[in-house]
Amino acid sequence: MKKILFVISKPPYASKRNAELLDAALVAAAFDCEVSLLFRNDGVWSLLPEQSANAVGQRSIAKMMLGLSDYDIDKLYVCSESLKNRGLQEHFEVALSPIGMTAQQQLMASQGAVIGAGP
Amino acid sequence: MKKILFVISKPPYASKRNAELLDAALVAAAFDCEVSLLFRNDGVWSLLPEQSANAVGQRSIAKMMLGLSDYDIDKLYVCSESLKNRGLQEHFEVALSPIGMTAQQQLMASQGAVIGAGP
Amino acid sequence: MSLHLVFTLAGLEHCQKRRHAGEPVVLLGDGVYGISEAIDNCYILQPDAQTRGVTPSVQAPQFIDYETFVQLTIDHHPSVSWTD
Amino acid sequence: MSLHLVFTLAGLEHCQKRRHAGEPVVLLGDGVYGISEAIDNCYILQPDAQTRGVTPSVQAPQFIDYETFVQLTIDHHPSVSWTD
Amino acid sequence: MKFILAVHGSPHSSESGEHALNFARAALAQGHKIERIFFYHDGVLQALQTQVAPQGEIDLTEQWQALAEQGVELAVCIASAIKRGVIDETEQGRYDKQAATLARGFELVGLGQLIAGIQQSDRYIEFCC
Amino acid sequence: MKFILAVHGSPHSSESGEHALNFARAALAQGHKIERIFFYHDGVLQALQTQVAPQGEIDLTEQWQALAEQGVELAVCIASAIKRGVIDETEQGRYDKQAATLARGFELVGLGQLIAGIQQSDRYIEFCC
Repeated sequence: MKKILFVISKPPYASKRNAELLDAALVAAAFDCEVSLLFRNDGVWSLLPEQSANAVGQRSIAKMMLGLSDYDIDKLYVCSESLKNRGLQEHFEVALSPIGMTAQQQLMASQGAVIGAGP
Repeated sequence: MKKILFVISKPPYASKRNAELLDAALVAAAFDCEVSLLFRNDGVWSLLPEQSANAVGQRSIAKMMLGLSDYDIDKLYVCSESLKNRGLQEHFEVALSPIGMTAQQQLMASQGAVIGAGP
Repeated sequence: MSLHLVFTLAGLEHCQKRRHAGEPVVLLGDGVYGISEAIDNCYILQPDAQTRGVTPSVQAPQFIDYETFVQLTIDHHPSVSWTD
Repeated sequence: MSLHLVFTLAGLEHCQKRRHAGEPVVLLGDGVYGISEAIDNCYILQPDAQTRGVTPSVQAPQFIDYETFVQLTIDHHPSVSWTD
Repeated sequence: MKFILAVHGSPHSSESGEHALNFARAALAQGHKIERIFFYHDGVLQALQTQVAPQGEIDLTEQWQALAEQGVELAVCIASAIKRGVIDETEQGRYDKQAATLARGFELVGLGQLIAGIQQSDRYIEFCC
Repeated sequence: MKFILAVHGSPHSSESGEHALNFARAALAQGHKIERIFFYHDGVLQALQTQVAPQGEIDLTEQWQALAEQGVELAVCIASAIKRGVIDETEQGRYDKQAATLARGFELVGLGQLIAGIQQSDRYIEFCC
């Protein structure tokens, strides 16, 4: 079973990138891959509560996140340092595991593919 | 006479942006505007000597710079701090004036338009 | 007096280095995440903040709509845009 | 052991924070401007360096062509890409 | 007051289109004039006719066209546009391409129109990402 | 060894096309197989037929097509593509657009082809900017 990590490291909305990456994660789960998601750097802004769809009606990333468990995507990680630097709390609407730098290295090194180039 | 400042603040080649901005600067000069150019942040990489056209044959920014004087564009500035941070020297193939932060503030504030959003 | 339009967090950092004290700043797009940095004379575009779930903090800058945004560009000149 | 592909200077900074010591790094695109930072186990894509006028420094990393680049992606796995 | 707006970002990896549209509407509502909106760099992709708005999302192309019908000039930098595949019928013929792709309401112009627009306007506002 | 390459950047504001092309050629020359090149996000703009290469520059579209003629599959994410205006004749008909814009040699595919390609390959390499 192929292990694929999706990295979300940019903020949502300005670009359609994060939403497109989440789409790919859902497809990977449907193809029986072992899917992990890592939020780091400005990608953690995707986790703010109270997001609304934007002016053009683009889907809310927060809402997309809530649907991940329907696809059995439960390996959800967030970089502790990235949260701390931005003054964000470690509790979210979905169950995410905060992890440090070493755990992130190991997570990346154990994958068959890492998708989502970014910071 | 309209004063227009063009800001080059990203590296050349990966994007066509800098070359397109220089094109606009030439046109502004041809339209009798008072044109200034400011290189700052990673835009100063445009000033490295020994650049060659890239693999797809995109024009060398350094070569375009040499043509600026033909259009009477001689208000060429470079951010001293940006050079220093990157270990670059203050001598170039074209005559550029290194200026500090306060001078850059004044330069921007005195313009009719500032073109080239960036860092 | 310049008006600074800040579209990203990296843009905010660069703007702050080169902004004359007192020149107003508008945070828009991903720039609105800079809300918690204590910046004087700072405005934040309300629709962009709302989309992102960015809510006013204690020492919040002023939330503005597009009408006020237009007025700021009239009152201050030139506009300088900052991004990554 | 991961292979890190670094496309920009900001990407290099982020990569360095999360790279396991000893994992190799390839600088390409605007990443080649990172040549002067002393990075262990670092390779630099020669055609991109040449385009930009980036020349070897004293403690230069190894310049490579695409053939070696391909071999690095075979020898190390997975490849992780870093950018702004 | 007369404005010229510049759009530098593409429609799907930037918000520069939305920002410029909303700014233009607000300025017009206040009785100001939008001398021209100039599309430059990847901003020219705003004028690509063949874009299909994702379901549930507002169609930006239609919004631009509505603005054009209010008399706002949508000027697309020809040098930026043709390399990126945004071409009108003249360019289609010149370069022997299979179709024109410039959306109705936009027109291809030279960089001179950016500079002339700045000269004729009181304010230049640039939307980039 | 089998590779799948991903191209995430647009042709004129990134080098991801050049990087992927050169990487693919080098891998093929060494006797490896390129299972697929997958165009995603703004990378789908690499497949826009109407682009006109600036004078003196190499025509990237032709380079891609030469690679396709060597048997490399150029797979364009359909969801990313249609919103950005890269459509084939089927999509042109479905959405009633004035032209198809997908260049010869490329094909529109679902995201499943990215994942299946990764499953069938030994290495996934992503080119982003």
